[in-house]
Amino acid sequence: MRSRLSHVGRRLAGAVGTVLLVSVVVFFLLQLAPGNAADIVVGEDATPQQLDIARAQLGLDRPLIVQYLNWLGGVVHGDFGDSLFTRRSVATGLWEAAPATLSITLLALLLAAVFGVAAGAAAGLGRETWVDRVVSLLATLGIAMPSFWVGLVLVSLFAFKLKWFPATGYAPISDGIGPWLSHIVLPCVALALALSAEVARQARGGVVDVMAKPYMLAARARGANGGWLVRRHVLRNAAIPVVTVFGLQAATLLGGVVVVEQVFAIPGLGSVAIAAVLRHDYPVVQAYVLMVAVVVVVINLIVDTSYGWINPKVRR
Amino acid sequence: MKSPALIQTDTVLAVDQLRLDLSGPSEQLELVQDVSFEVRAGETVALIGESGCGKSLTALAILGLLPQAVRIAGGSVVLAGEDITRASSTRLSALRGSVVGAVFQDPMSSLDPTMTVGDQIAESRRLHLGESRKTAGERAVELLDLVGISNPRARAASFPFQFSGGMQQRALIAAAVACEPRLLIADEPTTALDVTVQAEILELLEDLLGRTKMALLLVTHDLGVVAGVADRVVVMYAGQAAEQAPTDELFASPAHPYTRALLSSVPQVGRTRQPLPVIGGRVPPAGVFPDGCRFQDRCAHVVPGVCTVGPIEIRHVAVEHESRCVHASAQFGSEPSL
Amino acid sequence: MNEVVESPLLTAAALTKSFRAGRNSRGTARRYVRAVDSVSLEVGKGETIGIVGESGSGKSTLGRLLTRLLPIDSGSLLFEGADVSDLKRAQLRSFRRSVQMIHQNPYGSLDPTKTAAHAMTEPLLVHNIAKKSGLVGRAEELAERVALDPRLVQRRPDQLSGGQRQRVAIARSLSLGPAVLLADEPTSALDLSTRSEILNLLLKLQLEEGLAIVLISHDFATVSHLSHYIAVMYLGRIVEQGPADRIASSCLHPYTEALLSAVPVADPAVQRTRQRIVLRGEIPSPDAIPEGCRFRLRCPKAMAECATVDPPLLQIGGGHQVACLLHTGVQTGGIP
Amino acid sequence: SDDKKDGTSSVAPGTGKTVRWGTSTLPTTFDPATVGSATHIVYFGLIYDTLIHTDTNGVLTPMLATDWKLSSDGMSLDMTLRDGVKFQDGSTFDAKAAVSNFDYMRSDKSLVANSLAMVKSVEATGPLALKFMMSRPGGDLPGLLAGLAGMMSSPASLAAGTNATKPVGAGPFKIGTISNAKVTFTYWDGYWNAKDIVPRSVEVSFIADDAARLNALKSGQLDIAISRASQIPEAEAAGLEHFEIPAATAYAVQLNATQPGLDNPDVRRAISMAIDREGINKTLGNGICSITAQPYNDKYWAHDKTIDEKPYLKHDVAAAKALVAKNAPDLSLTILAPNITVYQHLAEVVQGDLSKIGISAKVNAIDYVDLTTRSLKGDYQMVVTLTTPGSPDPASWESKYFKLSPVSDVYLDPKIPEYLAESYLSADPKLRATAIGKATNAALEAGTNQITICVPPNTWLGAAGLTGFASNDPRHVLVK
Amino acid sequence: MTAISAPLRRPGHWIRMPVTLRRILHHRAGRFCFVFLTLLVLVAIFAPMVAPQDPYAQDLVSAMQGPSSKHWLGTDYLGRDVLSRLVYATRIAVNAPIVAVGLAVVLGLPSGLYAGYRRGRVADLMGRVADALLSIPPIVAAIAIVAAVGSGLTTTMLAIGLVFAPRLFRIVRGATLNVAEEGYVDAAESIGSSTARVVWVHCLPNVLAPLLVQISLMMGFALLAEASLSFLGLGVQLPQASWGSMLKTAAESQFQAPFAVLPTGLCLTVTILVLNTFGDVIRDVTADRKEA
Ligand SMILES: Nc1ncnc2c1ncn2[C@@H]1O[C@H](COP(=O)(O)OP(=O)(O)OP(=O)(O)O)[C@@H](O)[C@H]1O
Ligand SMILES: Nc1ncnc2c1ncn2[C@@H]1O[C@H](COP(=O)(O)OP(=O)(O)OP(=O)(O)O)[C@@H](O)[C@H]1O
Ligand SMILES: [Mg+2]
Ligand SMILES: [Mg+2]
Ligand code: NI
Repeated sequence: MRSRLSHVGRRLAGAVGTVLLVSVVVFFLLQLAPGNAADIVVGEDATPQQLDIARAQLGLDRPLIVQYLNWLGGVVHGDFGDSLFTRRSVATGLWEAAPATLSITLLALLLAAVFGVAAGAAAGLGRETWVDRVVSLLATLGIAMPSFWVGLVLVSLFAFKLKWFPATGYAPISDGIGPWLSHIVLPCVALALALSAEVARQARGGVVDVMAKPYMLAARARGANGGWLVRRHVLRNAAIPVVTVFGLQAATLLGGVVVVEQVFAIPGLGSVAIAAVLRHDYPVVQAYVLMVAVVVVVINLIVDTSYGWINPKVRR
Repeated sequence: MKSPALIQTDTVLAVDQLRLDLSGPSEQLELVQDVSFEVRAGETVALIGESGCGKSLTALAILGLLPQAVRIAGGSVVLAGEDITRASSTRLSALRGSVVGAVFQDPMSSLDPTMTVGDQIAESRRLHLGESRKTAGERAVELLDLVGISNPRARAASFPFQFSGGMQQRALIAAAVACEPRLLIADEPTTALDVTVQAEILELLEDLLGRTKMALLLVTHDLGVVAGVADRVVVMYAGQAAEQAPTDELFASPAHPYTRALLSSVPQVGRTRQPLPVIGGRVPPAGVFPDGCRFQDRCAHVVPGVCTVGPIEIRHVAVEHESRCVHASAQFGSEPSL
Repeated sequence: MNEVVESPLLTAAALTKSFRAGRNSRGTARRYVRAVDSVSLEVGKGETIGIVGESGSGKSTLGRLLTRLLPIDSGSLLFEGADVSDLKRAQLRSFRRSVQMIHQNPYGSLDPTKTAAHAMTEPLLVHNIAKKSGLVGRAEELAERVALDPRLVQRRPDQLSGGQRQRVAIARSLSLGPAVLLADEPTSALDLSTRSEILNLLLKLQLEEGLAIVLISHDFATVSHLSHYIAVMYLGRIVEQGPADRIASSCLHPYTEALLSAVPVADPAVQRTRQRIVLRGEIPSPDAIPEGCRFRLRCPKAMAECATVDPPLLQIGGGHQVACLLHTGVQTGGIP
Repeated sequence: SDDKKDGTSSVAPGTGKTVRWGTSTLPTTFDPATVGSATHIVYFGLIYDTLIHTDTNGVLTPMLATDWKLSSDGMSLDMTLRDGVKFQDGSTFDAKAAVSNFDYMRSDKSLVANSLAMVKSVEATGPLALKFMMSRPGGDLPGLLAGLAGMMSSPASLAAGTNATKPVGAGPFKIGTISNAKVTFTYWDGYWNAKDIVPRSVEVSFIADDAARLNALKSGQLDIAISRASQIPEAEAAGLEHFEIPAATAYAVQLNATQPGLDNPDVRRAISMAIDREGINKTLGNGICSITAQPYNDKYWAHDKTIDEKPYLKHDVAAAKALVAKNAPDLSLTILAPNITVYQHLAEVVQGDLSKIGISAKVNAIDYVDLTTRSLKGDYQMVVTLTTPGSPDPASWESKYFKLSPVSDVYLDPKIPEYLAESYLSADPKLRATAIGKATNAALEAGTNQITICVPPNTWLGAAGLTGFASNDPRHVLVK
Repeated sequence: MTAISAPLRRPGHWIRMPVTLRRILHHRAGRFCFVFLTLLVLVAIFAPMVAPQDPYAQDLVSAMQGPSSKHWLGTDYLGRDVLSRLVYATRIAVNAPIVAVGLAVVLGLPSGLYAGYRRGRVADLMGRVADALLSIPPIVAAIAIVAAVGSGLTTTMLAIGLVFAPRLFRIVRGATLNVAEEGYVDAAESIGSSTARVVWVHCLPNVLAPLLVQISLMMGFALLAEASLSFLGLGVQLPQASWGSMLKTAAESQFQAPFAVLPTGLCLTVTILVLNTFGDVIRDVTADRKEA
């Protein structure tokens, strides 16, 4: 038990370290940017004195390291500063945008898990059959299509031709499950496509690998076959590469959502981030990148721990 | 060789003129050919030969678990009176684990890492006897005890990685014999283990065989192991059965030059720092087997025109002793010297 | 007696090496595996020292220490009287020319992207002994020495058989004219018929060139076939050591006895009369070596004292040393 | 127009359906003094009433001020304020409140202080009487007071400094919720001029992507949205309505006349001649972009008809090519454009046109903030963008841009400052237009570096059956 | 066992690459991918000769037209010939991934080899930094970098390369860790080879296979990323066209000109598909070698 706790503790410490590193990277990267936060705040018609005032207000006259530490100090307390543009708290802004993004990514994850695993397992079990070929083709295609294109095709098909779903926007879950779902279905599909394809590929590979393992031979020699074999031996073992893929793809997914949000005009984190990037709203960009990194790190932490659940060897 | 009618009632396994082909996209390779032998109840038969000679494929053929590309191209495999070359795949699954059990070379990777050892041992009882998880689980604990694992109840709930190699192999043996099969096929069960552990496992197998009427088909390349446990030996060379004899007779008077060479090339404790006899040349790989005797390129007694043409038939040397060599004759003991 | 004792080529004294556990073994994190625990060994010119022991007993680690492929934690290693235990990588070059090794796995020990000729002559290139232009000729010479068909030198390893690869590996280690050859399980991955060829080759090389050989194997038969001296390792320690014939005929340590009794003999008559000593229990995990004698938990002859005293390796005459209280009694004092 | 207003008069004030409005930018603050950009005036207008009202053509009418008069020398302005007006927090609008507004507007914190630089003092000369004293003639002041500078907010919120996020004005709508992508405004029933105010609330959604905005309209998530002219065909096909609202903005090429090559007036003229304005209007402008050499459309008060008769709009590739060959062979330029589709397309066309006359150019699409920063620093050769010469006042715009570059002190024509000074003498649009026209003409004569491509109306697309949308302003809109 | 039957090869030094290439060409899909990619490169190099028209010549009057005998694939929003622009855009499709992956290789390969071979504290630190960088989504990182240093194809691709670098680092490190366990690395050390020699002569050729697989996949991803960034307005410099930017504009007007998305979309998708398949083929082909 103690070793397990310390194991988790070590993982956590590692995660915190990673996040700190990200914060350094993010903070100093954006210092490379041309133009100065103060320029942006004061706008077109400002006088030099106004600029100086703005600089002092933003703390830009202090040494970089002090700026970083101040920022980090705030971050630790959940204060990411104020947006240079809206002058609202960055945390509030991101907090408002988070539900939309979370809804889409989580549902996309779910879709990808269900369809990707099912298709991949079917392909792996029926290796070299038509199922395998169809799934492999779709999977490669899914990875090869830019998500914004997929999104636009979905819109023209399901929003305009069939009028099943709205083309844009987001309805919070408080508006009711129906509106919420109908707004996020298309973006989720657009986002999930590439991920399902990746998951399907991994699941297929995992199943094929597992099928070739000596313990499968041993199990079959005991008389196990068909559904019994698949349920008890194949899926469980093939799950490890699939879970890994979820960890690795978490980052890609959170990146992909930026594009999808633009296509579907969803006021999520990605939209906030893009707007902030274009306006050089550094506090927002910093907070966003850091937040996404934290999410990715947490997902990987979860993936790591779920290994234990699947693979008893890591459990202790 | 024998018609089914002649098979003795206590014959558990009769392999007759088995031929296994590799069917590739372009070519057909003959991997195993003309292998015939029997295993009788309570008997231990060893299948020996160098790497790649087809031992494992023969064993897998008996289990109906050949790799996809390999198929039975001829002959029959009669397991407990049933020709499995004609059996359906469901029938085969029903036979595996209940009539025939199997243990493989690498214990670590032969256990499903995500399933407890107990569950894996219980698996065949649940499949074949329809026992509930609980009953089968109880039986698994007993089986673990039987194969000499201390504290079996706790061990049944462990995962394979928590076992040492020897314990893993014990567990696999327990799983293989869970339904009291009539035949146990052990494909190099001790190759991956230390000699001390190998001794334990062999002891365990002998012990199990003593308790039940189970027969054992032991695949190995270790002549020492053969000498210790087998009643009869089948020597394979390049996909064929080269010689077959009771163990003592084989060691005392091998009738095939290959067997002889094999026996003499074993380093022995006590006979130190002397050059060992070697068999020159290499085993011909599948696909380029020469016409005639497959050992001809490496054999000191090759007679051109005799050894090099046509298929060489198995000849009886003595009772239950046969050899695929033109020099082998019924006059026991007159084999040509090396 | 006034004979000049020729100083040994390679002298190891109290070599010790620990690893952080968790990577290879099933230890819990942050524990240490003492893979080699104060091992002393001497290798003389033209001698073969055999090292046997179960898997995980530290044979390979010892081999890697003797060839300085691993840094030594403590203890000393002398080559021709000079201490090489603390030398840095760059200073080891001349030592490397004199002490060479052959690996267990002929499939892994050759770079799959390089030809046999490259493998055999790389040492010459590294040590600036030969020019690039003359390498093919040198490779063919080397091939002759290890009885390898010279036409094979342009092949890559995946086009060679196991025995051929092992010959290439031996040729490579010979190319620098070493004084000591360390062979870590050179035949365990080979078929019976090929194994004899390689053993014969090693024997021939030793007789012709006066090589000293350290032969590591878990196969007692192989080791005793080739060795002048045999050291038996158990959990990182040498528990018995002595001339090969003495160990084979009259070993003293219960572990050696068990090991010997377990070696299968290819003779049914012998096998039937032989009594196998089956050891109790499991090999302890190397990161949790028991107090006292490390063999006591499996030892059929364990006594009460064994639980408290860790027996040192002591001379019992005729160059035979053993670490067992049955034979050395409870004595104090260090290793002689 | 009147008929549309009639259509809505049946609805009681503030009871019409919510108007869902799509935009490509969102205000970053609701404080008119610190917003720093005129593009958000639409939303500000919902909250704040200005002293003076301006229509899309720049015609001034009373709003919170009922009457104003510039002194004959132009150095002071007297203003009478409307009686009975209340701020949204219930406080009364009077001269004192106005003075405190101007104190803030002219302070260091304010970004409109620059444009109010000529105002020396603002005094309450009565409860509802205001007097502006100036340091130079202030003919442009009434116009300024119709913009950000004239937006009156409650003294209490001024004192609290909370206008940025909790604005309190005297307009018809109160601020509701502000989020990243949406701002809501709800009808305030205390508004002094409630007649014709229709929607019960207005929701402004920020959708950056043009296509996504149109998609939102098509699938009914928006009622009305700012759009690109080239999207009109698709919108019409989808049954949407489109509105063209005149605006004091212009597609323009801005040249830095201090750069080698571009310092030659003939080269600048050649560039103007190279631009295929008709082609642009047809493809990108959907035929509704009015082609003129001056940045004002013909309805706008500062528009000078005499300029239209002059040959500044000649499209003559051969002549242009000859001019370039003579004056600046091998000229190669980088065109900066905001990374918004329409400007990028525009820049591409200009690039194509330039290549026809022997000028090789690359387009560098950068974001709007960068572009502004760089252009203010004079760090550019050529910019293709939308200029806003009507804001805050044509004269101040011209005085800023009719220089060789924004960091230069040299005017294109030394007479320009004189003409512009003349435009400050009177508040009369006609007189002012004449003076500004003279400046514009002088710039054009000198080979202007502010080349107008065409003057587009704002294009809005709206749901079918929408009424009451006439002036960039949702307050009269009735959604079906 | 090994391929003992393999005939004696004629003497001469074989390096590994041609063998892999030969195996690829024996593979049906591999042959197709190879031919396709070669063609792509040729088209890129000889774009001026292949393209029927000037890709920049505008003809505002005939904008947004479907295929015709004059414009085989129609015209774009400025009346430019789509086919010619596609042909010219091939240059970017070839260039951009090379720039991106090139940078990733320059950064990731040596560090990965080092960390895999040497381990130790510096290697751990490198691993940590890679982990940190990996937790920033690639697109987000690219956007942030573009925000910092300005847009344009080269910066964008360098940004993508920077984002790929830690991925490549990990792959190389993993492969090197495996290779370093192999006997031949020990053997090379035991003959006294310098670290540099061990790494370059023995480790590098043996991590080449996974590296090539990854490079192939990353090139596909770089194309995809270019398209996504173009969509977000952070792509090529006008009037240049990339497949991504062309697809963006075409997709936006797909209601008026539904045909327009097809040629570009197909070019992009098929190329990415081919790159991915090529990666798979390399993996298969090199895995075969190991098993042999
Ligand atoms: N799945 C397969 N596909 C193709 N060929 C195979 C397959 N399995 C085995 N073979 C070939 O069949 C021959 C016999 O193999 P088999 O595994 O029976 O040998 P073995 O005697 O068990 O050798 P070892 O001692 O190495 O286990 C070999 O030449 C081998 O290459
Ligand atoms: N690099 C390493 N890191 C951690 N532990 C190691 C390492 N190398 C060896 N060990 C551990 O040291 C002990 C001795 O290993 P070593 O390889 O020397 O044994 P061996 O006698 O050669 O065994 P085998 O017969 O299996 O080759 C084992 O417990 C092993 O797990
Ligand atoms: Mg086998
Ligand atoms: Mg070892
Ligand atoms: Ni505990």
